[in-house]
Amino acid sequence: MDFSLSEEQQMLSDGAEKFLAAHYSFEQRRALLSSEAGFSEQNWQTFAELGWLALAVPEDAGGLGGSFIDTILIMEAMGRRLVLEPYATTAVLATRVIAQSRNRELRSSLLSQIAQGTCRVALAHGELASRYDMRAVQTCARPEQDGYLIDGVKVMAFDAPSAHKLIVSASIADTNEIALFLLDANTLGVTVRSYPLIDGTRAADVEVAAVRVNRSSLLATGREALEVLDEAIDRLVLARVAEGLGAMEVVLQLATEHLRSRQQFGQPLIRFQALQHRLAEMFVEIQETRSILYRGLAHIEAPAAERRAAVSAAKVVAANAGRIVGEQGIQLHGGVGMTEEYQVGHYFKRLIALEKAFGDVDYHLERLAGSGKGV
Amino acid sequence: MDFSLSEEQQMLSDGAEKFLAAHYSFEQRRALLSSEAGFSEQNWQTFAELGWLALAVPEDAGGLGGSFIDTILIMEAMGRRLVLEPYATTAVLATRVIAQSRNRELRSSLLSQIAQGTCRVALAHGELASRYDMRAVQTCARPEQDGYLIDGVKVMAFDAPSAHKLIVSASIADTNEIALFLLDANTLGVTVRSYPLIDGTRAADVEVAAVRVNRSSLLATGREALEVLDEAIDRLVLARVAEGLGAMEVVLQLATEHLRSRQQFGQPLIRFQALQHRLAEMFVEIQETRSILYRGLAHIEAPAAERRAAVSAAKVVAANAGRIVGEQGIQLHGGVGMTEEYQVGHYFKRLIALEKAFGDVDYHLERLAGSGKGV
Amino acid sequence: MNFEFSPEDEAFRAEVREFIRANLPAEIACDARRWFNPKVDNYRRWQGILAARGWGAPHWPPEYGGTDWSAIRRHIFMEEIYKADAPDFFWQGTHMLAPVLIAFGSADQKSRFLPKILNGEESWCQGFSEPGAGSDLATLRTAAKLEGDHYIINGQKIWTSDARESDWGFFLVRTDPTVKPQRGLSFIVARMDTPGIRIRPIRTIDGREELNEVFFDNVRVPQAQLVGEPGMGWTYAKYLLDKERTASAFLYFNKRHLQKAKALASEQFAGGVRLIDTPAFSRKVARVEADLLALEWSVLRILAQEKNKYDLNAVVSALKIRGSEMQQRVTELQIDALGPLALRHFERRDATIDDPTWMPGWPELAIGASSLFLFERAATIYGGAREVQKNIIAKLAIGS
Amino acid sequence: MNFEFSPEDEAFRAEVREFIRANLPAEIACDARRWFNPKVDNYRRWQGILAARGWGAPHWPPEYGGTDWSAIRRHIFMEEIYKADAPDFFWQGTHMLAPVLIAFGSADQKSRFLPKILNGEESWCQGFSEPGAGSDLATLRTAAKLEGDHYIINGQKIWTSDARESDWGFFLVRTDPTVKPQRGLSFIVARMDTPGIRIRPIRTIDGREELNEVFFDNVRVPQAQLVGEPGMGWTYAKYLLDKERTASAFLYFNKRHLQKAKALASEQFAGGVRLIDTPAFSRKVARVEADLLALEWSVLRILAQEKNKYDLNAVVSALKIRGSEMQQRVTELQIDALGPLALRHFERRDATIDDPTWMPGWPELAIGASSLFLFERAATIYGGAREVQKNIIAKLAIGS
Repeated sequence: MDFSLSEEQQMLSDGAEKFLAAHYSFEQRRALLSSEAGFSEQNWQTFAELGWLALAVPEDAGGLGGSFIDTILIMEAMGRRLVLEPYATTAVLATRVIAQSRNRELRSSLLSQIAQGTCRVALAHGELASRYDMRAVQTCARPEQDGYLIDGVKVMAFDAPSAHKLIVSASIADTNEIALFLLDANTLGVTVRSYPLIDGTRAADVEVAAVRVNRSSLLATGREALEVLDEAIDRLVLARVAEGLGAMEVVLQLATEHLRSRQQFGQPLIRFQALQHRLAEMFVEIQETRSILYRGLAHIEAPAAERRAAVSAAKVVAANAGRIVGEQGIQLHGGVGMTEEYQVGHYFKRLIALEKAFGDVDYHLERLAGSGKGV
Repeated sequence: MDFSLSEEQQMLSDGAEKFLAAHYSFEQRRALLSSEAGFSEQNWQTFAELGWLALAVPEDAGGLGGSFIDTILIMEAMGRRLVLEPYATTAVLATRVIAQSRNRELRSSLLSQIAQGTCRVALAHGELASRYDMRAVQTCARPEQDGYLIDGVKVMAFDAPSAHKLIVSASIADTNEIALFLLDANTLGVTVRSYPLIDGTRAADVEVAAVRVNRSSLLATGREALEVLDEAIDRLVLARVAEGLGAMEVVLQLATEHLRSRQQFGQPLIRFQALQHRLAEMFVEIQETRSILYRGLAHIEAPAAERRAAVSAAKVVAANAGRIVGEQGIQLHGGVGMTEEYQVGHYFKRLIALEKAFGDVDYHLERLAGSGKGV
Repeated sequence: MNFEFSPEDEAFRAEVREFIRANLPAEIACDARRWFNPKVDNYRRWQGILAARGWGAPHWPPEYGGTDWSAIRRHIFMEEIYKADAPDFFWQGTHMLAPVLIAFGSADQKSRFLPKILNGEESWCQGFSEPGAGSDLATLRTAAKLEGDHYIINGQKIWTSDARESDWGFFLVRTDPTVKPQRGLSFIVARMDTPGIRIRPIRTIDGREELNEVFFDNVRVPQAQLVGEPGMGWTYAKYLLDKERTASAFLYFNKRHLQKAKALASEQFAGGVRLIDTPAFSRKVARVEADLLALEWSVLRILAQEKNKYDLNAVVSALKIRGSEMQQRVTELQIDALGPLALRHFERRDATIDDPTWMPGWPELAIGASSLFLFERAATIYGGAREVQKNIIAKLAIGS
Repeated sequence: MNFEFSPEDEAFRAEVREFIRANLPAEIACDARRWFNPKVDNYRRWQGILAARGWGAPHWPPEYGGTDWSAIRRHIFMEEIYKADAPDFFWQGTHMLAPVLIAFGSADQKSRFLPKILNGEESWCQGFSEPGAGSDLATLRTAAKLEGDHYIINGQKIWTSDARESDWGFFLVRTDPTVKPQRGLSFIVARMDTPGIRIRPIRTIDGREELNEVFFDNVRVPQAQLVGEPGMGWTYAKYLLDKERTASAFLYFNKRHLQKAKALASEQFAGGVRLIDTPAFSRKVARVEADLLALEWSVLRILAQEKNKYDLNAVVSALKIRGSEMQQRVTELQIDALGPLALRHFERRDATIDDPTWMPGWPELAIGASSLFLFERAATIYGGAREVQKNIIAKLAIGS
């Protein structure tokens, strides 16, 4: 057992910190927030040049085939700066779904485009009545000669507004099996209704109205589709635990600095024991989150039941820690912590977004409690 | 709406405080704890003389037919002193079951004996697999000519070791209806296996082996039996919320006194803000417990669904408060709080006993959530 | 002890309910249902409707247009207001300024201001806090210097709600820097369009801009607009804050929003079951509900003037602590009910369900839920932080 | 990064497991399963069995009978010990006194004491705390005055575990009252049957009498029983407390007792369903389990000597805080699983399930569960209160 980074990993992590420190100041980020796209295409290209978009792409598809730890390091660095680019959606989630697909043609063409930064892919699997259950799919795919006719409405497709392609889940008529299709975002009949999320990223409801697709756009189907999706989402969840960890560490720094800089009764607030103890409690939560993240990493290649339990445990611990650290961060700042002009509120909102996406605490507690049961 | 005590209520409450102050010092109580019976027969007789055992006995059965508030006042005073006599079991729970029985003969003879202090009655309704569900009864009553043949094992019958009579629930063979029987504790075939509980009171497992009873010992049956039992237990639960409230108030006093008397870094512990705040948190819990107790009282005569919801809400709030107040009480005392020589630990144990008897928090949360559903 | 509302009170409740049913415009109810605070214009309008019925400020003395309702009736009234998704009173005028004017204002001030507060014609904002002052009013620095018959005000206020939508504001200003800090403050009112007053909105993390900074740059305010005696500002402010003791429980807010959380959980599904029927969520609701019922009865005990063995200020601080926690818990329950849908951010100008671009199926109550959740993170900060309340309890109830 | 145990480590685990299976007497396992602490005699016997295998004190240097296992292997060993319901080491001797003797003791002391600690022949107790001293060792007052070649000890210790069952004790005593408080303490060992030593058991709220007060009334102890240098007692005590950093997580204890809670919940029924299968209880277990898994990996990170950007002492304090909370939560889960049955109090002398008076059907694991729950309320008090740990974190990790 060895918890230290290899030399390459340390370089990757330092490089990410350095790049983001230069390109993600609070002011730079605010400018992106209010821009049309909500992030920077230029940054995206740099991500491609730095190889970050190829980290999870297998070598046989022209990627770096890096260890999942590499991805985690990038995500933690991004969490520290509240990065707005849809990195996790494309480079972790979609990349993994596509890499696991047996559709060789789509796989090789898409993955190389992703790695080069020319294609962003979002997952549109949620529906109004599905909550977090990926099996609850009303969207219907009716088999036709050579293909399918798809109808349905997807909601809360994260980062879909800026995606070139969408992975859409649908239930095959007659068999009721779930299938994953790849759709161009600008296909006729596909309507992407965008909206902002509380953390400044974007999502969309996606209406698919009588859209005809070729059999060749099928990524996976049946039990395999569910397993591929489940495993890819587990990777995403763990990656976003790392993102939350990065964010929490900054919240602790911000709160500490704030308490150092403010005076009351003639001494800095940080001299008050009750406030020190709250910082200490935040520290404990952050330590425990890092530990459960590492445990998740250790089980990410394990058989599904173990992997699911490990990822859900990580999410539960991280979400709980995120709530405590985020709320304390605001409380310790007092009123100014509630304003958009101060950083801490933005961190809190990202932590809430992480908590509620891809399974909240209740969902993951249930999954952990019943983890022997499989997909 | 009026939350103040009437003159008579104030006298009753003051009288109880005064009597118990004289007869329930910590030392007197410790002597009772280690005595054979675990309480004082003499106190019991005094309870009868003071009329406390007749408070809940209807006037038509020779009692005082007092308001339920009177009982609550006595219970709160008893909670302050951690009284060991089985008052609640006999004078609240059993008295109510019997008072609601349509068996006029049993009713009038038993209630007058209870009021006079010559008969203690315990309820033996729990079984190993029943947890808190009064409908889960394996004990079987087989109808025979003129009566029933009863077989079964009851567990955790509170105060049964000192009871003269037992109210035993059984399932009637064939119909599977629940019935409540009154048994003499020394009936041949009835074995009472006593044990102490963590708060110093006593309970027993009761084995009923092929015991023949007359039809005249039937208190209630079927839907009526369940309703009578449910309502009587609700009264008991609320009475014990009052008991817990009394106990919590003393814990706050004890903790305050302790912090006043101990020094650290040259000043009394109570000067430390962090410790003051913990006392303040205990205060809030106690305030809220009194409020929800009053709300429970306001609904104790309401239709069953409302009554059930109100009692369960009271139990949930009180149990949660009891845990917080009790644990903080010990924490604030430090190591000495863990010893039998200090009072606070005894209060904590009583609070835990109250929490786990007649429905824990989970049970009452479920009951509150589904309170429209009836028994 | 008697825990019942009298038949007369119940009849009163029916009367209030019927009045609201007949007079609350649907669009105002809709606005209040979706958002933490209805639009200022809706407040104004609703205040006028209440005033026309004689109910514009029930807590005022009858001679100024108040009613002689008991505390319990005022409670019943508020319950019905919130149950119907009606807006609250135009609070800053009716509940914050007016009691001070009534007690300490001049006859001119009363006749000039009270009627227009009552009927909603003039809107008010409050300016006590200043940057860096926290909950401690003694450190306020905004200065008012008497020159002739005008005060010249210089300084800055912060966290002023609805400053831009208000006609008038009331402020604590330092008129005497030479005496003990609490003695040098005075209570003054000013039109918000007085030259030299500049307002800067503060965008809060919920995405709204209801709070403001108010800057004073040589603002000339007639001496006659000083309320009561100079140097008594601190006393008046304390009087005002003590006036509505039970308001700090936010009881009606909490009840309304618990209902919304339940409504949301009845529309959302998990594993094919209504969320409200799942064991996990229904228990979560029950847990919050039990605490809220306790809080409600804590309020009733104060309203019914229970003889409590503890100091009333300590009891009120306990209300404030639990009330602010409940604000956080009920709004948390709402976003928990919404799950992933809670992440959507809505602006006030956003599409509504009547709008053709609105996506069918989204729950109407989702609008603004996350904003409210975010805003309520401040509930334990504003109006006297939780720590201050604990200090009060420790001192007054426990005698530490 | 590499998160796997090596194949060699896994083989080691198998070896340990097999040894325990073959050598742990059933009655000792049964004792450990039911009770927080097995009987002292069972500790003694098991320590001898481990020592015979060469595993009596893995953390000692090999020349004294230790092994050269890595920290990870010592962890694996402990996991297997607890999984099998074996007793822990005879801890006060092997883990508290011995490291001090090895580092600072004389050659005579080492040869006299270490072998009998290793094989369990002599039992030890610890006496640091004194009434009123809290967690602050600097205020200790028990005095040892040198007269000729003996120290004369007067004073009192408190919270000494198993004092009556111990052959020897080690104590912090004040040998020099004239210097700075930390400098005047010395570390001394004494036979517990030395004239003048009087032991008074303390009955704790769990009903047991394992803790004691130890009184010293002119107790004569040979000068040769002073360990190391006079005046260095505080340093040695700190050395001792720092030695087993990860022990403060109580990881193995917590894992064992979470398993017991689950076992209990599998035997208990609610509404005809196994409690462990009910949504409410299974989530409660999952919540505790997630936190315990995190704690386990926090321990592993320290054992594997992760390069952590934070001060190691702060990281250890975090372990201590969470570890003590977990002790309370896992034991709470046990009584929650038992429901009403948890209220029964058991004495050690009580009937067991093999006893004819035992009621059939009662779960064996109910024995002692409530006592353990009650005892663990002290987990956040003893060994450095939670507040002290937070101070350490604030100072070393946050730099406040």
